Amino acid sequence: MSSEAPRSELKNIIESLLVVAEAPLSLSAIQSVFDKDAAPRSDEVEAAIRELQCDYESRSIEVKKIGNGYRLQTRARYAQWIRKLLAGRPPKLSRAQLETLAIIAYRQPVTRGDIEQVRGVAVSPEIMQRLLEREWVRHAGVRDVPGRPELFVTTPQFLAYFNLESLGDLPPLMEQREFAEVAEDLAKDSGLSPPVEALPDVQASDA
Amino acid sequence: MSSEAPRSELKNIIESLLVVAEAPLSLSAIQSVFDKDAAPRSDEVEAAIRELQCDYESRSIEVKKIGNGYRLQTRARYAQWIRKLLAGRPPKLSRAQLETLAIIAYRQPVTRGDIEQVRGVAVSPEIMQRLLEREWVRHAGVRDVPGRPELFVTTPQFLAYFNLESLGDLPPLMEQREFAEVAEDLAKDSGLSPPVEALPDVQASDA
Amino acid sequence: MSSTRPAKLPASVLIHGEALETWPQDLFIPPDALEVFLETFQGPLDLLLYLIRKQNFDILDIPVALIIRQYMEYVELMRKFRLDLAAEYLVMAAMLAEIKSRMLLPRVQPEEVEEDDPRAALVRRLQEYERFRQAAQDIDSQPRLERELFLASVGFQDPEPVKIESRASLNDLVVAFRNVIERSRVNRNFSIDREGLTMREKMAFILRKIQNTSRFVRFEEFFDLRQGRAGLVVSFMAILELVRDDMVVVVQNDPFGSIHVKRNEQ
Repeated sequence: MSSEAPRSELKNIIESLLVVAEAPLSLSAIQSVFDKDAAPRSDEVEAAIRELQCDYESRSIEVKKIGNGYRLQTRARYAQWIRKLLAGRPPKLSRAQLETLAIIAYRQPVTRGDIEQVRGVAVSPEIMQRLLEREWVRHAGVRDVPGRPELFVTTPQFLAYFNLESLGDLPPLMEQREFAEVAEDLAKDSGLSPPVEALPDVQASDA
Repeated sequence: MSSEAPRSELKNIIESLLVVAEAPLSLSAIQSVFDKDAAPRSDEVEAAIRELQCDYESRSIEVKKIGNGYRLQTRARYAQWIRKLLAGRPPKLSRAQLETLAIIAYRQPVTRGDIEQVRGVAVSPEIMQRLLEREWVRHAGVRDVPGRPELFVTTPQFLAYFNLESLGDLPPLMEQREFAEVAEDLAKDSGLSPPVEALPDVQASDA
Repeated sequence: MSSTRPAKLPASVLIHGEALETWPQDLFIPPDALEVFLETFQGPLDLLLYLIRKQNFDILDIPVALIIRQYMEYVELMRKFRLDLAAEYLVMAAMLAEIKSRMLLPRVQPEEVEEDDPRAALVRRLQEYERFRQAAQDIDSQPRLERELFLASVGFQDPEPVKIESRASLNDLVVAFRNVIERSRVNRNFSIDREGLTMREKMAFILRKIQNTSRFVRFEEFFDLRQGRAGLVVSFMAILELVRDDMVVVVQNDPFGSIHVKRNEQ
């Protein structure tokens, strides 16, 4: 945001972040979406959040501080109607939950770090918590590297829910085709002279 | 809602439903969360939604009508900050996917053969697979000709993803000039040498 | 190789039309443009449209002989490199050749021109394709979810929470995984650090990963998606190198089964 942008614009930007965020947003998470020289100070962000809070005074939503993060939530008195809406159709897993579950399913065992590496964003504890509570995912020891990060795998309940006999029944994604594609790129630009004979094997395993 | 509840309360209830719903909510879905004798009429619901729309005028979110439902979404100008928060680039569609989708959207119901006829190339199973997976396209019976080829149509999820209220909101197709119109030009031209003056681009007629 | 500049992967340089603008008008195609070419054109109609538009001809008035000559040169090139891909292009070439020969026959009566003009059918198809090609671009340029627009949602605060079991389908899972993989791939195309991709480093990385265990390690674990498509191949080849040097053992118990790697204990 350019520094001349009006205060209401900062408020709106923060609002737009809060309505798409999957987990509470810290001040620094909010600041991080701005270019370095345009980032608001944390007291400015706090002031804008207070203003939002006021704007929502007469509305059905409110800003809630959880730990050092902020999230938007519906006010308790609207729960009766929302419950009826949700009763008809239970909510889908959120995008973040789905992606996390998918990575665990296809890549298990994985650490939280592995997941973050693929997704490119931090995996919030809430997301893992939901999947653990749902009993689709469980801990499976630690990886034997410094820090001994915990490993996650899917459960028999996961297989049962998705109607899979085994993990081998997960739909294939034809990822391996990539190797063939890449081989060409590499041969062209790396001077590595790839063992061309070795590649057809990989391709052959692309079902 | 008790019938004495003020109008602003109806507005708030609707807002609370919209912020938790994961798909566009129809008027009847909104009405269904009320007790039978307290349910607002559909014109009351519509009026409340219009008021909400006004309230959001200067905010980062807006009400959008998709099919016969309503949803809340962020305004396009906040995408730059939101994308930074969510990390990663937005999913990109290949030209093959987009062209296939366009043919289905404008010409539905169509068979795979129809699509191939227009594009001049085979439709790879992968492309159809992706469109079916995203649920933008679905099977819709077969055409009653020899071979009984399967028909494809677009779905409500297609409208939702591409931010369309209805298929009528699709960008207009380029006009098709009749070959006969220019038959005279053709007759004049030997056809074996380029015309001295290039004719105006047909694309220019696409408003 | 560590000094090599990041390769311009076709996927990242491909903005239809633009990447090709630099090609000389006389149809000389630099060999490395071939891949760009194959990925750029959606088929013979697309290629024809490109040739016509590039020279500012009207679809309805194509200088057929010139276009045919240009088209055939492209097709020849494709045949040289990827014969299998050329089939649809060859059908079109045959059609063009026929049009050309019919054009050389004596002219018909002007009033019958539509039926008899050999270009009519081709022109109709080109026009039809162009309409949808344009529509695809128009659709792509409009704001859509996940790119310009995002669903607004907030948490549901329930003072007496009932347990609501969220749902998901296998299809949701597949789409989510594809998206996430694709996203990480796109990111990589913009930030590949070639320094990290040398074969020696990869081999060292793999050895480190297996040296402290006598167990098998899943093949997939050696691939770091952040390093891009080229990174995947370097990893793959590094494993092949290690196998050749008898440093590691690779096991796959059944065809298409998962592959495991272990250090060679001998």
